[in-house]
Formats: sequence, C-alpha cells, structure tokens
Amino acid sequence: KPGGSGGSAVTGDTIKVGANYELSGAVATYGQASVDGITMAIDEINAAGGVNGKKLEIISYDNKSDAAEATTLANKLFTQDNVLVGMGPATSGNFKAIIPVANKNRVPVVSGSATADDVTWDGSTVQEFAFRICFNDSFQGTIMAKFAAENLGASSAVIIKDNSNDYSKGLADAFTTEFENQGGTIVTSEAYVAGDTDFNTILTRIKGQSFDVIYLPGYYSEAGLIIKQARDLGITAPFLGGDGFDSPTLLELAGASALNDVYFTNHYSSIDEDPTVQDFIKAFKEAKGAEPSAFNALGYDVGKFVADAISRASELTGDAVQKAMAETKGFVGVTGTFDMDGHHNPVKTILVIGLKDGVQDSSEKVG
Amino acid sequence: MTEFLQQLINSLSLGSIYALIALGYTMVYGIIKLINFAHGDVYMVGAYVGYACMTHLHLGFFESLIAAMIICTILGVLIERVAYRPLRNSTRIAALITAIGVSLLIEYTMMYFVGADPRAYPEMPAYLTGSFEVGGVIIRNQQVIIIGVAVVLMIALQFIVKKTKMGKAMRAVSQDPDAARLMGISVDRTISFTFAIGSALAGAAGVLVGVYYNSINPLMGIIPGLKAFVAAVFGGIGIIPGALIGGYVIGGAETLVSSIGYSLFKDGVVFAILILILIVKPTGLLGKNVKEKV
Amino acid sequence: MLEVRDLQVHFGVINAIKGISFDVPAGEIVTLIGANGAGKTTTLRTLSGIKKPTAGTITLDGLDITGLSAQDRVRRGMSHVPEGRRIFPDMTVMENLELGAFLRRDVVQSDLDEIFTRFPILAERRRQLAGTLSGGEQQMLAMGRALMAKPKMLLLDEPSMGLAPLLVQEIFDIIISINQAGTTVLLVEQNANIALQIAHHAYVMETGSIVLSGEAKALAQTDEVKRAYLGG
Amino acid sequence: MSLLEATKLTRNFGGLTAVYEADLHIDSGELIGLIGPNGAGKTTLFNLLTGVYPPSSGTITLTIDGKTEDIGGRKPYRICAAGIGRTFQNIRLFKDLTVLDNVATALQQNRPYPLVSALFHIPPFGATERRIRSESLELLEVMGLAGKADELARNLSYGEQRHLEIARALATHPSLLLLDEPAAGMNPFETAELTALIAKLRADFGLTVLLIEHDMSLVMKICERIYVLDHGIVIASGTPDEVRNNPKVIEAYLGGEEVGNA
Amino acid sequence: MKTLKPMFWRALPFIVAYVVVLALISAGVINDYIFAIIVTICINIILASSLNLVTGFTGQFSLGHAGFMALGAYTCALITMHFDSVFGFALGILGGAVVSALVGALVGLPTLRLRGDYLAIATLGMAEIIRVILLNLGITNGAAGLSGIPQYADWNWVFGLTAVTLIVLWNYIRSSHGRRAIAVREDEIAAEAIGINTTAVKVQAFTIGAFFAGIGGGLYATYFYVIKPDQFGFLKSIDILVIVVLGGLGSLSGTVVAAIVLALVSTVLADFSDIRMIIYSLILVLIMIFRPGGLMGSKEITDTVLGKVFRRKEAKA
Ligand SMILES: Nc1ncnc2c1ncn2[C@@H]1O[C@H](COP(=O)(O)OP(=O)(O)OP(=O)(O)O)[C@@H](O)[C@H]1O
Ligand SMILES: Nc1ncnc2c1ncn2[C@@H]1O[C@H](COP(=O)(O)OP(=O)(O)OP(=O)(O)O)[C@@H](O)[C@H]1O
Ligand SMILES: [Mg+2]
Ligand SMILES: [Mg+2]
Repeated sequence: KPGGSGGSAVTGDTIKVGANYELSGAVATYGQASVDGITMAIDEINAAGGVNGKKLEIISYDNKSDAAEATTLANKLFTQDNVLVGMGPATSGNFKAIIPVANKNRVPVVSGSATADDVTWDGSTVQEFAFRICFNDSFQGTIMAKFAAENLGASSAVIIKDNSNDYSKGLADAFTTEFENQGGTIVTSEAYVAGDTDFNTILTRIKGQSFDVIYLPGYYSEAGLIIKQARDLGITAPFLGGDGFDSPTLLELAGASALNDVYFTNHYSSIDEDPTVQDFIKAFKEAKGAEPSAFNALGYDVGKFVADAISRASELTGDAVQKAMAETKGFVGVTGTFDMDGHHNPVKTILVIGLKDGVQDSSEKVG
Repeated sequence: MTEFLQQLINSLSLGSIYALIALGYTMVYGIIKLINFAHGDVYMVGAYVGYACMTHLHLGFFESLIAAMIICTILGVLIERVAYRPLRNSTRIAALITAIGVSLLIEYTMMYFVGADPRAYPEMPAYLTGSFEVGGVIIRNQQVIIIGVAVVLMIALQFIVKKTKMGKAMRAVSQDPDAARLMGISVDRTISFTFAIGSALAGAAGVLVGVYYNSINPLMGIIPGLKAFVAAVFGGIGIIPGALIGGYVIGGAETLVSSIGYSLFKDGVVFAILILILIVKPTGLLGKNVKEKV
Repeated sequence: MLEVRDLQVHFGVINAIKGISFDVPAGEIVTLIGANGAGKTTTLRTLSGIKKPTAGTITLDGLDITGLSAQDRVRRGMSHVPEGRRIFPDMTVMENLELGAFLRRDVVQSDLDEIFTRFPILAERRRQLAGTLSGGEQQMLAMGRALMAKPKMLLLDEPSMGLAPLLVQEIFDIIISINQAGTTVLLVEQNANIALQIAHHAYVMETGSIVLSGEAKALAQTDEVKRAYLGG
Repeated sequence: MSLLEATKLTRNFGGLTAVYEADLHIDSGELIGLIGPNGAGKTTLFNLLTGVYPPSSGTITLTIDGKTEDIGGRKPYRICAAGIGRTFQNIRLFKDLTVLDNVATALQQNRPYPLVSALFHIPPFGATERRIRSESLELLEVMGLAGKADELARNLSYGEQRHLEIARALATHPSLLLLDEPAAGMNPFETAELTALIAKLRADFGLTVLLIEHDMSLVMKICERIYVLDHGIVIASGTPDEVRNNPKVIEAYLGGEEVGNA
Repeated sequence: MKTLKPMFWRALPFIVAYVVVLALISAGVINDYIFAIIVTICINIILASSLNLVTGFTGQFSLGHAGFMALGAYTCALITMHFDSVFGFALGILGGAVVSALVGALVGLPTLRLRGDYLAIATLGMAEIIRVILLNLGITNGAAGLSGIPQYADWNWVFGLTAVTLIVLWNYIRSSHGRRAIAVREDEIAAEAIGINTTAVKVQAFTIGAFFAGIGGGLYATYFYVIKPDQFGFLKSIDILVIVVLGGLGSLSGTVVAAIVLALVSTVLADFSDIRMIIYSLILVLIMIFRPGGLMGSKEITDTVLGKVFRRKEAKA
C-alpha cells in the first residue's frame, strides 16, 4: 500500500514537519532538549522567510520514551498529519522503532542523537528513509581510546558504563576494542543504571585498583555525580567521556573543582571561534538563559538540516526530500560540517575537549 | 579491610537514605494501608522547595529544611483531602491507582514548570560538605548526618506511634475506623495528622538527599519511592523499625552486590535476595507471623 | 435522657429504619428486641453517629445531637458496644482498654482495676493481642473498653452473644450494676428472656419499625412476644 | 463404630496452652456437644481437627468405610476431602458471591471436570454444571434458602448467613460435620427452629455432628453426648444429664441457675 | 439447537467487531495510525484481562505482569526472527506463551506462599530479575534490545488472539475452576475448609495469566518492530494494572472497556504533547474518585441493561 508521500504536507504557505520525541518518561531530558533546539532552528528559519517562501510548521508529539508509542505516533504523523519530514526520536531504540513506518510511508526521518552503530545501516542494508546527523558510538569510543593511549599515554583503564543504555554500552565496547589494540588493558568494568545517584560502592572498588584513566561513557546527569563522588573519595585519575558530557548541568552537578583532568569527545566546542557556533551559543543563551547542551545543538542542526534538504528538493514530496538528504554535501551545522555518506551517516570530524575547573580549555580535532 | 570499612560506610549511608523515605512511607502505609506512591514525589517536591529556598531566596540550610517540611506537610494533607479521602471506603487497589495518578500529576506538573533536566544544589557550608578520614576510610559529614537523622527519626516515630495518645489513635484507626470513632477518635484528623508527619519526613528527606547527592530532577522520586516501598514491606508492613532495617538491608545488599563485582546484575540480585528472605519470612523481617484467628 | 423522633435510615435505596420514635429515660434500662434484620443494630449505629440518618432527630440530655460527629457524642457521655465486638485485633488487651478512655484526662488506673476484677480473664490476658482472644473473651473486652469511658449512656448490641451461660448471668449482673451506678442503658438483645427480665421498658422492632412497646415485664407476658421472640 | 479418635491433642500458642492432652472419641452417627467457658479451647480444638492449626502434639485418626487415616497436621483441604466439614464461629462466607455460588463452590472438591473442559466449555462441562446447580439448589432448599439463591451472600441477614454456612459445609459431603456456635445471634424462637433442623440434617444425610454451643436449650435437647472443656482440658464427658449435674461443670461453666434454659 | 443460539448471541459482539474493522480497513477509513491504536487496545486487553484473572478474580496482587509480557515478547521475537515466516510467527506466539507460563508456574510455586503486598513485592522483584537478565544476556542484545522484528500481525491475528484470550478466560471464570479461584480471593481459610487446594489454584491462575501475558508480549514485539528491556519495567506493570482497576477488578468486560477508554483518552491527548501527562493523571484520579470500583465494578456488561436485552434474546432463543 503506497503511503502518503507528502500529499497534503504542503498546504498553501506552510510545510508540515513532525517531531516525535521523548517529552515525558525516563529520557524526557534528551527529548525536551532536542525539541528546544529544533524549535529554535525552525523559528529562525521562519523568521528569515521560511524555506523557499513557505513557513515550516512543527507538529510535535510526546512518545513517552516508549518505542511502541513512538511507532504509533509515527503512524499518526505519516498517515494522518501527512508531514513531509519526521524528526526524532532522540534515542536509538525508539528511532529504530519508527524506521519501518517511515520506509513504508516513504517519509524521510532524521535523528540528531540516535548513535547506535546499526541505526541506518546494519552492515547489509541501508534504511532508505532514515538519516542521522550524529556520529556513531564506535567512532566516539575508538577516538577516545586512541586519545587516551596516544595523548595521555594511558596503558590501563577502568570503564564505568550505564548498563541500561545502549549508547553507553556501544561506546564502552568500541573503547575497549581500540584501547586493547593500542596495547592497553581494561583493569575492570563497572556498571550503573540510569537514575542511580549513589556510586560510592563502585568507586570504592575502583579506588583500590591501579589504572591510568577512567572511561565513563554516560550522560551528564549521572556522570556529574560520579565525577564528584570520585573526587570526594580521592580518585584523581582523568575521566574520559563522550558527547553525553556536553551539558552545563555537568558543571552544576560535579562542581568546578571536580572537573579537572576531564576529557570528552564532542561535535563542537564552545571555544570554537567559528561564527556558526558562537551565534548559536549566543542565541541559545538569550532564548533559554542557559548554555546549550549537545542535545540542544544536535536538535538545532536537525532543524537546519531538514530545512536545507527541503530547500534543495526538486519537489515537496518525501521521495524528493529523501534524495536531497542523501545527496547532502558540505552542510554547515553547529555540530560540524559534513557530507552524508551512502549509509546515511554524516562524515564528521570529532573533537576531544578538555575541561579545566569545569570550563572548556582545550579542543583537538581528531579523525 | 579499608575497602570493606569504606563499603560499610557507603552501605549505611545509602541504606539511611532509603530508610529516611521508607519511614514516612511505612507510617502512612501502616495507618491507612495505602501504598502511597505519591510519597516519593512529595520527597521530590521537598527537594525542589529546598533548592528554591537556597538558590532563589538565599536561605540557609536549616531554614530551607523547615520550609520544605512545611510545604510538604501542606501538600501531603491536601493530597489526602482531595484525592484519598473520597476513596476511604473502597478497595486498597483502587486507592493505589489513585495514588499512582497523583504521583504522575505531581511529577509532570513539576516537569512542566522546571523541565526534565536535573538541577544542582548550591555549595553547602563546610560543616555539611566536609569529610574526615579514619584509618584510610573517608567519612563525609553528610553521611554521619544522614545516618544520625534516620536513626533519630526512627526512634522518634516509634515513640509517637507506640507511646503517645495520637499514636494509639493512629493504630486504632488503622485497624477499625468505625470502632475508633466509637472511642471518640476523630478519624479524619488522625489520618490528616499521619499524612502531615509522613509528608514532613519526605520533605526533610528531599532536602537532605538534595544536599547529599547535589542532584534533583522531577522524576527523582520514582526509584527511591519504589525502593522505600520495598523496604517498608520487607521490614514488615507498618512496622517502623522494620522500615529502617528494610532500608539498610536493601542498601546493604546493593552495596554488597556491587562491591563484589556484580554491579551489572545489581537490581536483579537484590530482588532475588529479597524474595528468598520473604519466602523464609513471609510477613517481612520484623513482621510477626501471626496466623489470623479463626 | 435520650429521645428519638421519626428516625429514618437508608442504605442506598433500602429504607432500613422507617421513622421510629422512642425514649430512654435517665437511669433506666431500655431494651430493643426483634428478629434478625429488624434494624436494631442500624438504630444503635445511628444513635452513636457511625451511620447518618436521612430524617429525624436524636436528643441527648435535652441537646439535639443529630448533627454531631461520633466523637462529640462520646464526649457527651455516649458509649457503644458494637455488634461483632469490633475490638482492635492487633493491639493488646491493655491498649484496647486504654483506648476506651481516649477522651478522658483523669487517672484511669482505678477503672482498669475495676474492669479486671469484673473480668479476671482479661487481667490474665492483658498483654495478649486482642485478635487472638476467644470469642467470649473478646466480648468481655468490648464491654470493658466501653466502660473505660465512664459513659452516662451505654448502647449495648447483643452483649451476651457467644458467652458461656455463667458469663451470660454475669454480664447481665454487670449491666444491672452499671445501671444502678447511674448509667442509662439501651440494650439490644436476642436473648429476649433475660433482656425483658432486667429492662424497665422494651420496644419491639420489625422490619424497620417499632411494632410494640411498653413496660418490659408486661410485654414479656403478651402472646405476640412470647410466640415470636421467647420461643414458647 | 468409631469415626474419629483424637488422642492427647495439645496446642500451644507461645506460652499459652489452648488445648491440653484432649482425648476425643466419636462414633459414627452420633450428635455430640462441645461446651466450656469462653476461651476454653473449643474453637481451637475444631481448628486442630480441620487442619487450620497443626497440633503441637497428639494424633487424630478418621475412620471412614473401614479405612483409617491419620489426619493430624494435614492441610485443611485434604481433611475436608477426607470427610470433615465445618462452619466458623465468625461467619466466613464468600460474601461477594451469590448464595448459589457459595454452595456450588463447595460441591466440587474432587475436580468435576478437567481444565480443558473448563477453558473451552466442552463436555462434560455442561452436564456437570447442571448437576452442580441442581444439587446446590437442593441443599439450599433443605436449609430454607432456595428463595435467596441469587442474592449476594453479604446481603443475607445474620441468621440466614449461618444457615448458608451450614449448606456450604454440607455441600462438601462430609461424614463428620463440625458446627461452631450455630445458634449465636439467634433469638430463642429461631434457636428452637435450628435445633430441629440440625436433628433432621443428621438423620437425612446420615451425618455425625460435633457442635459447640453456649445455648444450653439447644445442647441439652439434641446432643447425645457432651464433652466439657475448661482451660484446654477435657474436664467431663457424658450424657446431658450427667454433665448437667457434674459439679465441676456447674462450677466452671453452667453456674447456679440455668439461664439459657429459662 | 438449544445451546447453539445463546452461543450465537455471545459470539455476536466478536463477529461485529471483526467485520466492522475489516470493512473499515478495506474502505481505507482505518489508516495505519488508527490501526496501530486498535492493535494497542487489543494488546492491552490481552495483558490486562490476563492480569485480571490473577488479581481481580483470584485476588493475588501482582506487580510483575510486565515480566511475563517480556518473556513472551523476547521469545516470540527471537523465534520469528529465526524462522522468518508466518509459521515462525505462529510458533513464536505459542513459544512465548509457553515460556512465560512455565516461568509463571515455576516462580509462582514458592512466591505464592506470600500474601497481599508481600506477594506484590515478590512479583515486582521477579519482573525486575527477568528484566536484568534480558539486559545482560547476549542473545537478547542487552540494553539495545532486538530490532527489525518482522511484522506479521495483521487484523486477523490481532483479533483472533484477543478473542481467544477473552473467550478462554471468560470460560475459565465461569467454570468450577474459576469458582475455586474466586473463592480463594474471597476467603482463603474458608476456601481451604471446603476442600480447595489454594496453592494449586493460585499457581493455576498465575500460569494461565502468564500464558496470555506471553501472547500479549509476542504480539507487542511483532507489531512494534523493536523491543528493549526498559519497555518491560515496573511502570509497564503499573500501566496494565491501571487498566484492570479502571475497568473493575473481576470484570472482563470492564477490562475491555477500560482499555478502549484509555486508548481514546491517550489518542485525544496526543495533540497536547506538553501537558498530556498532566491531563492524563488528572483524568485517572478523577475517574477513581468518582468510580472507585472501576468503570464496571465487578459486574460484566451482561449484567447491565445492555446485557439484559441480550439475555432476553437468549431466553427466547
Ligand atoms: N451496610 C449495609 N448495606 C445495606 N443494607 C444493610 C447494611 N447494614 C444493614 N443492612 C440492612 O438493614 C436491615 C437492618 O439490619 P440490622 O443489622 O440493623 O438488623 P438487626 O436488627 O441488628 O439484626 P440482627 O439481629 O441479625 O443483628 C437488614 O435488612 C440489613 O440487610
Ligand atoms: N491464634 C492464636 N494465637 C494466640 N492465642 C490464641 C490463638 N487462638 C486462640 N488462642 C487462645 O486460645 C484460647 C482458646 O481459644 P478458643 O478460641 O479455642 O476458645 P473457645 O473455647 O472457642 O472460646 P469461645 O467460646 O469464647 O469462643 C484463648 O485463650 C485464646 O486467646
Ligand atoms: Mg444486629
Ligand atoms: Mg470459640
């Protein structure tokens, strides 16, 4: 059965785009932050006259952090609201759940933060209508392992991962593989689950061992607490993490004094002189009164990326926009400039950012 | 050895936090047999009130603590009035569902106003954040405070329930509200009082945990609420020392499982331990195994 | 002491009490008898404020108490030994008795002693959980608990139910002595024989209405009562 | 012919000995009373016989159709299956079920049909259900509750509830029926009716009955033999006349005048 | 003939539901979105009615139904992914149900010694243990879960499984086995005294409940493409319980009504993404305050006015 290929997505002067995000439930933080970024981007675009003279209208739904709900809402967006493009969900699992719906209805969908390796390409087939604008887990894990071995001279590491989170496990696995390739050893691997607040037990365990660095591929909400509690316990080893660290909340939670010798892989750096980055940070601070997080920035780029693809599409149909997305070259976003590769993954450089007293102090382009 | 002692401190402070929430929980639970799922959320509100007092009103720790307790008391009594009282005579599961509704309502109303992102408590004075070392074991002042508060509150509550007139009234109401009225006890007032105390405790726990972990968010009440429920039941329904011990057992089991390297399986193993103990002691650790008189 | 006028009680649509009026004069024992389901228990529950009437007035000592809460009625000297005893099962015998004196501020030790002399078995069981008492022991406890309030007006719902014969005598002796000590008693009994022997006045209820009333001893002689309630 | 034999039955609750070395002997077809002061241990004895509490010591044997079984400490449902039915001092009906279903539930202890038959309503489901229904109605008829078959049990008056409990106990096809204060809460007139009914039940169903009762008008009228329990000990047993005139019994239980018989 | 006609009247609502949906699908009125809602309703009906058997009819307070659902979902998904065909799917559904029922019986046996809230904790713990195992097993792919599960569940399957669940549960409850279960709920001591082996009854109810929860889980896995351990957490068990209580403990038709009502509420609220949870929770509280016994109490549709009309027809027939 042919899907609604954007039949009524365009009415008069508006183009409908859908947002299917985690606004409540366990990972509401990521969904809300992404939507904040998206809204900002779309508002900017509309204020500047829209896409080819048409305004973008966001239809936003809350999938309650639930894959089944995400699927149902994807159906609603694609068969009832007939949006031209779908954005989100934020997490890989939920994004994967809607991809079949997108393919079936021939509506392109974009995620800014579905980082699991196999989201758009499982090694044999490309998910035709699914795109993402973030690098994948192995990339981050691999880069950080290299950085640890080469730049920090580390030969032994401890891993603390969020066992309930595939992102965290993905990064940890990639890190392990590369770090061992570089001749290093993983001394021990500890786990927590999202929402935990007390990490003293695993940290006490770690404290008794000898190692050079701690790899902590998790989100700022727990990472902040872990780093703080570790420093309180007298653990001084460097902490390494992924883009999940990128949030002002990390500083709030851990406190400035704890955030020394902390490095994480990220899409961009706030000390980057690039005007795209600085304008975004400035605008975001004005709008929300806070520093942006990685989710904000990625959400913002999702909005911009969608608008860019629509503007380049030969006509306003799902197929045409899909084609435009697949052919993206040199898209300039806050989170980097990239081409879309054949697997619908962006080809991006990655930064390793170092913190000193909680503020970004160094950034190094890798990869 | 040092590591063992350190882990012991860890487990005691973690257990105390569960106990702190479980105490208020078991109290309400013991009196009206309501699994008050909203208790964890009252605790969350307490944490936010404390946060607001400290960051926006620039109040000190104790003033903020008192403020949180007062606001939570009002909130708790209000919830009971509006949502639970109409269900007094219906089944316990119906009341449970209402409590779940109230819990969601508080969580998402809060989230609507403050967003889902965690907030951090401001810097605390040194007497709270400091730490000292005893033979290689680092003990933080907050840990001492939290353990102390939990034990003192347990004793105070036990005294209220067992020795005071109000406490007797509470127990009477829990066993037979109509008969309690025939003794001249005001059932409504007694239940309101119970909620007031329970909620004040939740408020205090919220601020203490906020200070201790430094991180609060609108959904922070769910997991501790659940664990407190488990601790309360595990210790024996409505038995106040049971809540404390239940809290310590869960805290201890979690620490034990993680500290011997099974942090991957932590929650599963902890529940397995709980189930095994319950099978041996089907009415909780301190629950008397009295068979119903036939 | 107690005046009831046109009292009506409903359970949903069921009209359980259909407008009854009666008096309990101060210092007397008045008994209410009637078959199962006649509405005796409901009447007592309404008098003590557990159940709200749909119409009618209840006056205690000249004061209209119809709108008062149960605990206010207790405060005004009303005490109710409910059907089915309703002791607090998870509290000790002692605690149950103490709750009986919940609203009193004066010393109650002497009252406790008095109860324990009346019901020695309760003294033996004072630390036992009330729920594990035998049926008769629970009945004694319920009675003792009500007496701890030092009531002016005592409502008794089938106090002899489940009691051994020896105790039945005793409990009625106690009722008489309580009454002689100045407490007014409204007694609901299935054991109509004794009830009519010890009461001053009696009312007979049938399906929510009072069908007969009069002096207790005289009523016991009437054919209707003999046939329907005395089994002879 | 001996039906039930209990020897040296003892039950402690903590420090309290509720029943102490009680011996009980019941012949098939007898109607026996069990009396004693409040708290003497009568209900506890019932609970031991029906497995609600296991005895602390002592044995209970049941002989039915020449087969003798040791039932001491067995689970209640197995004792029921072995042939002892009971009622409770504090009525324990299935309050939210209809009167008919209360009885029907008891009519099926030996699995009337297999699970598949229940899940798909395939034979012998229909026929068996019809049989259960008609048998239940018969029992209700006997107990004078036929008109109330579709009422919820909780809506019955106290006296009716007591009757329903007996009907439910009868539905388990007991050889020995234990009644715990069946006349409690009934007036003398109703008690007299019940007395006649119990006698009739025994005859019609070929039952053996052991009953606890404080109403001497009932006990003395229909019981052939009476056991008297005091402080958990059997202090006397014998015919109503023997018991009535036993000074120990008078002192412990009956008191001077026989109030209940007035 | 005599027995056939009432059966016809009982089957009527099912036939009507089946035909109407089928017709609307082919007429294009039911798009994928509406169909997804219908599937959600059906899955919720299966899950909630099986929980109702355990909690509503047998009186055993379970907070772990999502655990059984998870077993069914993973088993079905793994089998279907391995044998990618309708036959594999059918095998998957059956396999999921059987695995779930086996675990239900296994866990039920020791834990059903517990009562009330103690049992609730034990079942909650059991579901958590299942979830933690799924999170750490290789075959279940850990936190990322399974994705790309082939979707075989069309209207015939969804309807068929829902109808079978409801009919079988209805039959069970209205049989001597069901009466025993209800007796256990009402009064365990009295139930034992009339010869009911309460443990056996509980284990049976638990096993049957788990069996159908497994079916619900299987359907869920194949319809929604992706399953992850965190979908089967404690909150899922609560969601199912909410449906049961909202419909009325001990009312199968209540469960159906509640599943539909909640889905409608949720559908309407989807358009208010930022306040949907606030409104949803308010509605929940209000319904419970005004209908504490649930929408249907412990009555069935057949006990209401509507049912009377039907019954008259049955009687005439
Ligand atoms: N909670 C209730 N809901 C509905 N009906 C009730 C309720 N309580 C009592 N009734 C009905 O009210 C009527 C009077 O009952 P009540 O208990 O007052 O009788 P009673 O005279 O005390 O009988 P008994 O001698 O058996 O104790 C009965 O028909 C009874 O079924
Ligand atoms: N489960 C229990 N726990 C503790 N004590 C108990 C328990 N059951 C009974 N008893 C005690 O055992 C004694 C005997 O009780 P039982 O109920 O057998 O008395 P009874 O002879 O039936 O009295 P009644 O005629 O008053 O019903 C009582 O003192 C009672 O308090
Ligand atoms: Mg009565
Ligand atoms: Mg007894």
